[in-house]
Parts: sequence; structure tokens; C-alpha cells
Amino acid sequence: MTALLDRTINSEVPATSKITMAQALNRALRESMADDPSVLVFGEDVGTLGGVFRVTDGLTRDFGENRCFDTPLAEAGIIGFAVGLAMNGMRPVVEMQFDAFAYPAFEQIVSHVAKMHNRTRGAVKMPIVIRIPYGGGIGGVEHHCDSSEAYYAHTPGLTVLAPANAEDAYWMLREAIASDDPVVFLEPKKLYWAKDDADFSTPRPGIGRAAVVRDGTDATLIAYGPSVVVALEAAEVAASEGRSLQVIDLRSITPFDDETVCAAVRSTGRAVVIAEAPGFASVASEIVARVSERCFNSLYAPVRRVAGLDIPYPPPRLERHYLPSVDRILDTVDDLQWEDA
Amino acid sequence: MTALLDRTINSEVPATSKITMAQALNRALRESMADDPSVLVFGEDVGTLGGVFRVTDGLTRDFGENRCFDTPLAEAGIIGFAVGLAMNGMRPVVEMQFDAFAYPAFEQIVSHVAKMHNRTRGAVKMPIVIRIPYGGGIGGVEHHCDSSEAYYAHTPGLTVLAPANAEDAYWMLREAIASDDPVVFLEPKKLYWAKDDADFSTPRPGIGRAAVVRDGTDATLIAYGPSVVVALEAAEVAASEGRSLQVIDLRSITPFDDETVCAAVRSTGRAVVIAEAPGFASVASEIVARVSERCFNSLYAPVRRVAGLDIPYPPPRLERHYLPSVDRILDTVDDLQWEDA
Amino acid sequence: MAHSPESLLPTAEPISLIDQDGAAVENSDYSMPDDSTLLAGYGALVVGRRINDQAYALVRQGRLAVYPSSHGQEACQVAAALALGANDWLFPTYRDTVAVITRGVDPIGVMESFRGDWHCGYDPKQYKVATQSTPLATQLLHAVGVAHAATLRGEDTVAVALCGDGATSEGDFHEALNFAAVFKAPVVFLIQNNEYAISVPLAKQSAAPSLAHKGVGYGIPSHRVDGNDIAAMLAVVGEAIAQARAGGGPQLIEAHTYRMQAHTNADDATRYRTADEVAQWQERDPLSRAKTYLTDQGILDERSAAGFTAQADQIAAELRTALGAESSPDPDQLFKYVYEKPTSALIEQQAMLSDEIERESV
Amino acid sequence: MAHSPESLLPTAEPISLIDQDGAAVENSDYSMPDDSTLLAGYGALVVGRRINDQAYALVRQGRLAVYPSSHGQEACQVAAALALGANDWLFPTYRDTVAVITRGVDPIGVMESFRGDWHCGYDPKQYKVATQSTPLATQLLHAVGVAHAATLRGEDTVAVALCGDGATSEGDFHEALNFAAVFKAPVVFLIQNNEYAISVPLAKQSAAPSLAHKGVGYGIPSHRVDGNDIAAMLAVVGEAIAQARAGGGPQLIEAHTYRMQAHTNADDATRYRTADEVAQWQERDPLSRAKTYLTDQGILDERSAAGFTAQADQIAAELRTALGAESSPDPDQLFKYVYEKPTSALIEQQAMLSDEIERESV
Ligand SMILES: Cc1ncc(C[n+]2csc(CCOP(=O)(O)OP(=O)(O)O)c2C)c(N)n1
Ligand SMILES: Cc1ncc(C[n+]2csc(CCOP(=O)(O)OP(=O)(O)O)c2C)c(N)n1
Ligand SMILES: [Mg+2]
Ligand SMILES: [Mg+2]
Repeated sequence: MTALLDRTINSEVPATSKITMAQALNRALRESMADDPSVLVFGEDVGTLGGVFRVTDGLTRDFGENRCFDTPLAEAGIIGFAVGLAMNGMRPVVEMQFDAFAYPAFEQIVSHVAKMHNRTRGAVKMPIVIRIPYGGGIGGVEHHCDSSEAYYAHTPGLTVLAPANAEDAYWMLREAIASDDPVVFLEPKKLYWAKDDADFSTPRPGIGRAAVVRDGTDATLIAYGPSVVVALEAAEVAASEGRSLQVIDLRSITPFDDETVCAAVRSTGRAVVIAEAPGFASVASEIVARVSERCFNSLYAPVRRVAGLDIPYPPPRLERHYLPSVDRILDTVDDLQWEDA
Repeated sequence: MTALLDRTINSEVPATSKITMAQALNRALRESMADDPSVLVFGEDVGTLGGVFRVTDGLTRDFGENRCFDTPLAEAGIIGFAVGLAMNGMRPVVEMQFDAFAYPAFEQIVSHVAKMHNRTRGAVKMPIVIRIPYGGGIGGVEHHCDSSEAYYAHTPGLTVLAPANAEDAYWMLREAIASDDPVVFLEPKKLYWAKDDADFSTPRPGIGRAAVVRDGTDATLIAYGPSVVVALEAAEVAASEGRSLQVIDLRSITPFDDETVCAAVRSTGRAVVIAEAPGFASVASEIVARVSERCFNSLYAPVRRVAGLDIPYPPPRLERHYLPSVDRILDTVDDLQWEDA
Repeated sequence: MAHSPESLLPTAEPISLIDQDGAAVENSDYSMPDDSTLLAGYGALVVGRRINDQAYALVRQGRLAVYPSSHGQEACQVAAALALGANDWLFPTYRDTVAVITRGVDPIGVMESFRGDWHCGYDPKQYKVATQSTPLATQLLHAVGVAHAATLRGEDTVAVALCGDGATSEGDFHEALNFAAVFKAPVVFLIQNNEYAISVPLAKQSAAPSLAHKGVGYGIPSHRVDGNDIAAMLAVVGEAIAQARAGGGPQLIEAHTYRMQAHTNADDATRYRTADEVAQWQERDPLSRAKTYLTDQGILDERSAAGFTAQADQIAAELRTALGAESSPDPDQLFKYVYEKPTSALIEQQAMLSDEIERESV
Repeated sequence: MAHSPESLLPTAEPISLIDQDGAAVENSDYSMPDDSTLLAGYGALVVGRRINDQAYALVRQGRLAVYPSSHGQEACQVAAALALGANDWLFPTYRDTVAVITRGVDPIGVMESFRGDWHCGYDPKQYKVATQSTPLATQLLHAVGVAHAATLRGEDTVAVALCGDGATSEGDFHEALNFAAVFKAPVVFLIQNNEYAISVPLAKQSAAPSLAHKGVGYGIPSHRVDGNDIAAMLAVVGEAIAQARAGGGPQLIEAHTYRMQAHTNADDATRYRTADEVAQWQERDPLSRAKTYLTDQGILDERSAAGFTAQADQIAAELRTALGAESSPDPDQLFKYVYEKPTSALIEQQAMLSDEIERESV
């Protein structure tokens, strides 16, 4: 098995470049596999096919069937198998083919992946990464567009990450694989093919750190994953209308970066949280609650949400009405009691 | 099968009485089964044994094996089977033995029970009640004390109810069974054996309605399920210390009664939300977020939470540190910026 | 524990009544369906093939968002639908559009989901056809529930529940077969083993002697059949339904077939299988062997062949017309069906959306 | 698809080497374990029985919160542990405390969970004994993972994974057997069929000819054994482990046994089974028949019998002493192990709790 270590890395992209998120993730997987022979990649169609989104493209070819392989079609099986592999020295990186197809694995994730470390007083670590292509905006049919982060974020013991650009995708996945804690790694499907400039030489802030991705003074937009892109667009439009919006990319849902988020909101006194998932009892609720609790005396207006509607994800031809849009964000910003300021 | 309709109801308790919540639930099941031959009760150990909490005691004896029966030990199976029965004219009332043992059924609940009505434009109704003994405070070992309401409340299409006393348990379960929407019915385990006065002649407020269970003027405690009892205790202690706390029993988590909750909070200007589940991305977060969004201009202090810690539910001998306590509630109330009022 | 273990096991070889060259095959357990049944089956094959190919074309023209084709599997599709009685239920997957339409569901309604207008475009109760299930194997449990409800009411409904080879690996497959066996529910589980779950070949899915061998572990009689042989499919599915209806409890059928096209339009099958392999299965095409046999036997003449073609032309034209037209699903539907009555939160959100749409259109 | 279907099926009758009267039974496939193995097995039975009964008593005295006893199933417990090599892994359930202790785990550590001090009181990696799993059948998948990791590293570890009859109905049972078969993982699945899942009898759990018949559907060789016969258990589990270790892939064993006491102390078994039924199983007690056989054969003499009793007395005394003492688990543990390092939110919550505890104690 150690022979695999010597294999030259067939990274299909240079160190800094315009790159899609899918390619950046592929690069992260390759480098992690090359660095550590205990890293295993498996799931449905991740081997020969390279995954339905091609994130695992070429890994079986380059690292062999023992390192990257297809499993039988059973998600609880995949996660439970990963738990056992992790108990015995491996670092599994598994793919759930689409968000809603992780639900069959819910018991294994909530009752074992999340709790094993705590259950055994740290004796058994769970260095598992569960990659989940998530969210909508790709015209997908039912069950292919859920934003399921709240289910995981509500479960103590899980780290929940969501990158919003290729560079973060690379660095965050590498960190997730290196972490001894289990990580639910949410990959925004609609950003898989977006090309970004990415720097692979300078590490980005670690797990648990949010980033201010646009400065602004009038109000703070707080977003993560696919919604960061929409928030940035909204801030651009707002700027042209004379309003200066700051944008926070949360990056890490748990652990939550209270420090960065609260400092930002205190600096503007107004905030809007943006997320695709249905708003009720969601990560967006948490952010509104935390910020309202912690920044109360700095707020000029209630912290508001632009979340998914409280409905099942719509069919393709209606999804645009569901997704947070630039207009909906700007309408909400307009509502932030500016007259009281 | 219609013969079963004629069966005399063997209700073991008179119409108004001191009664445990378990007995009140049993009565609701009996009466619903007697009224409607399409009501079926099934799950693990609910037949001969009468359920591990005896909520289904005597139902097989009195209504026969076709109406109340044990299933094989498979929770996805139980829920998926219920979906099919509901598609074909039945009204299944199923028991998940303990909260954490509903997780294997997560896909069936989230992807089918919650969505079938919407998927078929209302053509296929899902009149299913999923009874879940939930929450802690009974010295239960791991997996037997989870408060899992956030997972369901975050899922559009589900109605999520949690009674806090025997009378509500009876009326709410009857309503849940009568509802054509699927209901996750959360039964606080630690209240199963608490004796309450219960009136079975006057219906209580319907699904979607919260209740003010104690009047008060200084601050509002918002709770549901097992936490209502603790909130009432806290209000009692506070009263003796000269502080007047109003208590809201939410009863219905979804639909959420914004009207009652917001009217209450506006009347006091301060609020604390109390719930056993880990606080992060929880129902408590939602309540804080909603109230902060909607009552901002009436608030003298941030809306605070006394929720479960963000940890896996502790082992029996440590659970008291986890659960919302009277002291923790009163400490939090003390913190509500009284000097600013 | 009614059945002896031996009686539960499938035959070593799949049951076949017409071989791949169109010649009849003797079988001691099953006889050839009668001429009119075969002819109707063949007609449905012709129509089914056309539906598959028309839908595929509509995807390429951007009129449908997705279409998982059953090209090559039409004998399974047609038999599953034609063997049903009026009160029986069908539980299809995303792949089983031809079965759904053969059962009589309005083709335009069926296509609503593939077009992306709504999740399911027909009323399952009207046709006794469940929604086309995407979450694998979940529908098998629904079939058990529907069948058991009928049993409780004393009705003689049978449910035929479809799934793929890959779906047999899911926990719900196991739980469904076990529930059906324990409750003696009249369900026929029909596995279309088309050799692949997207890119994953059967050998990576199971190490069992055959998928039909799974039945014995539940006490369910099991059968293997050539899934590209319409005669064998009609005979075996028909007999299994009869057994289930007669109180014999659930039945398991594994139909050996092949998905001739990619998993969906989004898939590139050349990444995981050879043209050679596909060509071999081309020889076993369900339509051509049925045609040969029926023509040789004088059951199919030019007139009826032309009739089937006309039927196929008509349905294809209907699909083109309906799907060629613009549609714009009403956004109010988003809020209308989440619950029986929209909650106050949904009414607020609907008002917000209406307001947005109004402002957009100004 | 290496095994022929016939070779996978279990024998019609459970394998037995010592009958319920303590007489040897001829078997063509398995021979009687050697004297020292049997003697060690018997000693472990005596100790195991004492552990069960002592723990049960400690529950009644309020020293333990719960204890699911394996009284009556000790032959399964002991065989599962004794058949393991040093590098092998055991995957127990809540019921398998005797197996865990027989394997060598510190009894006081094991009891920590039943006392309610912590979820798991021993280090699984130190003993190669997984945590005692409560969510049914979930641990079977973990066993497959552990075994496969060993295979990937070229180690010859075998995992023995335990579950009950009821747990075979769970989806995870199915997925575990299938994964094991497909990856040829060296796992021995040992079902203790004790006739009940809490109150639910086997007949409501499965309609299969036997639970061992489930193996064929995965391509897994399967075996039935008298679970109250320590000799047969040692032989069959030992041989299955040897097969798995030799590259034969996973093995499935159904051991027929009976839970003599209630499900746990919280259960009332008289609600669902008769005293008569229990009495019949009393006759098949695993200890008495082993004792008769070993005494008759002159393998067990008074001295060794006394030695075993002394060993049992000692462990019972240890349990009484350790669990009689007051303990107060440290609340800081609540925050320490949720993640490798506590998050800032956890540090805040820990500070709040410390402050509360401090004020309480003033
Ligand atoms: C629970 C679940 N997991 C994953 C998927 C994604 N998926 C859709 S089809 C498919 C392959 C199914 O293979 P098979 O059961 O053989 O049916 P076929 O497509 O070959 O007809 C997969 C993995 C899904 N729909 N549901
Ligand atoms: C997933 C899950 N569902 C339900 C339970 C509750 N429960 C605990 S033990 C048990 C019965 C298990 O029966 P069996 O597998 O035969 O094992 P036994 O207790 O007889 O040893 C049940 C239903 C559980 N622990 N896990
Ligand atoms: Mg397939
Ligand atoms: Mg049992």
C-alpha cells in the first residue's frame, strides 16, 4: 500500500490559476491522498466514472482501486463502513451523490459519526469527511437540490463547512481531511463549474473562521456557500445605488465564528442573513438569534433573513422564486429601519 | 372490519380526572380508533406489550391485531409502510420507540411523509401521526433522551406538536389523528407519569395555537413540551422574588403561532426561550429569531435562550447539568438589561 | 414459515419463452401467453420504444430537463403494466415512464416532472400508479402499505413494485421484503436488473448467486426471467400476480435486461462500458425478437404492425406538441400544497412573492 | 459470485455437539473442541453467568441504571470472545457485556455505561472491542469497515459482529452483509436468535426458513448452531473465523438461544411469554449441559470447578465494591470530547456551568 505514496501526483492544474470549484476539490483530494496513504475516497460512482460531478475524476486511475472505489448503493452502508474504517486507522472521504440521498445515512451520521469521539472520551476518533453536493440553482428535479445544512449543524460533534469559491474549496477540503473531527463538507452544486482565480500556495483561514469578503459600512450581509455569490452581487448593485454593504462569508457553520461576525455587525449596526435552506429552525435562524443576542445594543434594526421559503424545494421551472435573489436581498436591506438610524 | 366500530370503548378513565399523560394518550388513541376504523396503530412492541411506555396498552386486546400490531424491527420500514397505508385510505398512528430510533426513518419522513402531499398537488394526503417519546430527564442512557424536534420543524410539510400536560396530550393527539397533514407528535418522556387534572369535554385550542399558561408583566418565558413545566416552576420562584413572569406554552412548533407569541412579548418587552434540545440551529433559535425580527421595537433586552448545551445528550449522572433548570432560567432573566428598562 | 427453503429458490437459469432469435422455448412451468395477449404486448413495446426515443429527443431539444430512458427494457415495462388488473397498483421509479404510460396515465401529465413544471403531474389515486420514485427503494415500502391496506379491507388488490439492481442494496429494499413477507402482503417485487447502477456494474453491487436469491432470506418465492422476452415477462409477472392475489404472499422477480442508453442525458456511458458490450445486448433487443416470433407465427401481420406504428406516431406527436408549447407553472402552487391549508408563515411568504412578481412585471 | 447457491445454505438443523442432557452428538462437519478449550469455555460460562446475575442484582439495589442480561445466552457470549485472536475485533451490543468482559475488558470500565457515568467506559482500541452498540444493527457496518481496513493493510484481522434476531430486520443488517460480501471483508456475523425482540416473537419478525437463510442473498456461507451448546458454538464460530481469515470472505451464523430474563430490568416479560416456555428453555441451560458432559468425560473435576467458582466470586465482589462506592463523574467531561478541541461556544457554556456549580456549592 505504501507503494502508492510514491506515485507522482497527476494534478491536472498548475499551482495558481483560473480553476473551477470541481477541479479545486479534485486537486485537494489528490494531494491529500498523495500525502497520506490512509486517505480513502469512496461512494456511489466515484471510481470509474469519477463522480456524477467529476470531483473524483481520475483518482481510481491514479491511486488504484484500493484508494478510490465504488461501493454498493446504500448510503447508511457507506457511512457505517466509513466509521469502521476510521476506527481502524483510515481517513475516509465519502461522497453522498446528492443532498437528499444522504438522508438514509442520517442515523449513522447523527448517532455514530457525530458521537463516537465523545462516547469514547476521545479514544476513537472519527476523521471522516462527508462530501455533499448541496443546494439548488441548477435546474435539478426533486431530491437533487436540498440545502440540508441545518440537520448537520444542529448535531453536536459535527463540523459543518461550506466553501463559496474554488480557492476556499481547495483549502477547506484539505483541512477537513486533515482534521480528526468528522466534517460535513457542503459543496454548492451551482458553483461547481464557476471559474475562479485560486492561489494554492497561501493557506486560507482555518476551520472555524469566517471572512469579510467585501467591506462596507451601512449594513452587513452574512452568507455562506452558494449565497455568498448572491450577496456579493447584491452588494455591488447596492453600491451603485449609494449603499455600502459589507459581506461576510461564513465558511464554517460549526464551529461558528462569533468574533468575526459580531465585530462586523457591530461596525454597521444592521444585518441581513442569506441562505437557501427553508428559514424555519435553520442555520439562518441561528445566525439571526446569535447576532440579535450578542449585538443587541449595537443594532439599529432587527436582523433580517432572506432564506429559502418554508416549502419543499420547487421544481426546476419555479426554483427562481424560491432562491434568495439580489432583489429580495435589496428589498430586505431597504427595510432595515433606515429612518431610525 | 367495521365490526370493530361497534366495540365498546374500554376507556380506563372517566371523563374528567387526575390522569397521567400516558393514560391521556391511550384514551385519545382508543377514542380515535373507535370513531374511525381506518385508524391503525403500529410500531415496535405496541401490540401485546402495549408499548415500552404503555401508551398503547390494551389496544390490541380491545381492537384486534388488525388495528393495533407489532411490526418487524425497522423504523424506515414502519414509516414507509405507513406511507403506503395512508395512500390507500388508512390513518396510521405509529410509534417510534425512542427519539434517536426514529433516525433510521429520516429519509422516509423527510422525502416522503413531508413531501407527498405537495408532490402530488394534494392528490395524495398523508394523514400519518408519528408519535415520538422524546427528551430527557428520566435517567436514560445514550440514544434514549434526544430532543429531535429541530430536524422535523426544519422540514416543510410536517406539523410538529409537543404537549406539556395530560389534557393537551389528549386533545392534541385526537386532533393530530384527525388532521390530513402528517404530524410529528413529540411526547415528553419525563411527563408520561405526571398526574394532571384533565378535562375531556371541552376541546383545547387547535393545532397551530400557543397558550398563555401564566400571566405576567415583566418578561415572557416561551417554552414547549417538557420545558413548560420548568418554565412554570421558574415563574413561581420569580414571583416569590417579586418578578412577574408570563409563560407561553407553544404547543404547536409548526405551524408557529406568531400572533400569540408576539403579542405576549410585546406586552412585557423581554423574553427568554426555553428548550431542551442543543441550542444551535434549533427551534429555540427560530423563536429567538422570529421574536427579535418581529418585536424589535418593543424589546428592552435581547431575547435570550436557555437551551440544551451544544453537546451530545449526557449520561444519566450528568444530565442535570445539561437540562434547562429553574436557576439557569432565573439567571438568564436576571440578565435582561433591567437597568435599561 | 410456510414455504420450504427449496421452493423459494429461483431457477438456475432465467425463464425464457422466446429466444433471442425469435424462436419459442419450451418451459415446464410456464406456457406461452395467448396470441392476443402477445400481440397487445408487442403493440405496447412499439409504443413504449417510441416514447423512450421521443422523450430522449425532446431532452436534446431542451424541451425536457431530464429523461431516464428505458430503451432496451421495454419488455419489463410493458409486462409490469399489462399484467395488472384494474384495482392493482403500480409503483414505478424514474426509469419506468413507459410502464406508467402503458398503464394508462396521461403522457403529458407524466412528462410534467421531466419538464420541470411540477414534481408529479398525475393523480396517483386516479390511475393507481404511485409517483415515479427517485429515492431508491423507498417506494417498495409504500407498495407493501398499499397492498396491506387492501388486504385489511378484504380487497384483492395486488401491488407491483419496481426497482433496479442497484436499489437492491438499499436498506429499504430489505425492510420492504421483510414487511411484505411477515404481513403476507400481496406485492410482486420486480427487479429490473439492467447490469448497472449508473456506472457501477452488478459485480460491485452484489456477490449473490443472483438477485432473485435474496427472496429466500425473507421466505419469499423468487423467480428469474429473461427481461427482454415479452412472452416470458408476461407469463412470469402474470403468474406472480396471480399467486399474490390468491393469498400466496409476496413474490420476487429478477428480470435480466440492459439499459441501452446512458443513465440519463447527463450521463456519459462510454466512461464505464464498452461499445462491444452494448452491441451484444443489441442482439437481444426485446422488440425485434418479439416481432420475429409473432411474424413467424402469423400473429402479427402488416396491418396490425401499421396500426401500432400509427399509435406510436400519434403519441410521439402529442408529446412534441404539448412539450413544444411554452408553459409557465403558476408560482402560487408553491404555497398551496405544503399543508392542507397554508400556514400564516406561508401566506406571508406568498404575499412577498406576489408583490415581487407584480413589481417585476411593471 | 464465487460460491454455489447450495454451498451457501445452512444445514436444516442447528449444529449441535453436546445435547441438552450433556451427551456428545456426532457431527460430520465439526469435531468436538479439545479438552482444554472446552474447560476454558466452561470456566468462562461460570464467570459469565455470575456477571449477569451480579449485575442484575446491582440494578435492583439501584447501583446500576440498567442492565440487559444475557442469562441463558452465555455460550454465545463466551464463544464469541474466546474464538477471537489477539488482533481480532469484537462488535458487541448492549446485551453482550459477558462477551466484552470475557474478551478481557476491565469489568468496572464496562459497567460505567450501565451505571450512567459515561457512554462507554473503556477504550475500544486498547481491547479491540467496539463500544456496546445500542442503535440496532448499526455496529455491523462498523465491523465491515474495521475488517476492510485491516485487509487493505495486509493484516489478518477478523471482526466478529454480534446482533439479535430483531436487529436482522433493520436496513443496516442488509447493507452490512452486502458490503462485507462485495468487499470480501473478513467478518463473522453472529446472530443470537433468542426468540424475542423485547416482546416481539420471531414469527412476527421474519417469515424466513431460518435467519441463517439470509446469507444466500448476499453470497455469504451461512450456519445454524445450537447457541446453548458451548462446544458447538466454539467449533462453529472458530471455523467461521478461520474461513474468514483464510480469505473466504464473510460468514453468517445464527445461534439458537433464549433470553431467560426480561429484556432489561424495565421490562415485564410475563406480559408476552409464558412461564412454561421459559421452563422449557431452562432445560436447555448452557451451563448445566456443559457441566454434565465435562464431568462425565472427567474433564472437569472438583478442583477446577472450585477454581471457576472462586474466579466468579472474585469478579462479583469486585463489581460490588466498585459499584457500591459513590462516584461523581466530572461535568467538565461534557465539553472536553465533543470535538478534538472545544469550540468557543462550548468554552462559554462550560464557563456558565462552572459558575453555576460554584454558586451551588457556596
Ligand atoms: C437513495 C438514493 N441514493 C442515490 C440516488 C442517485 N441515483 C439515482 S439512480 C441511481 C442508480 C440506480 O441504479 P439501479 O437501481 O440499478 O436503477 P437503474 O437506474 O439502473 O434503472 C443512483 C445512484 C438516488 N436516487 N437515491
Ligand atoms: C434502531 C433501534 N430501534 C429500536 C431500538 C430499541 N430496542 C432496543 S433493544 C430492542 C430489541 C432488540 O431485539 P434483538 O435484536 O432480538 O436483541 P435482544 O435484545 O433480544 O438481544 C429494541 C426494539 C434500538 N435500540 N435501536
Ligand atoms: Mg440498474
Ligand atoms: Mg432477540
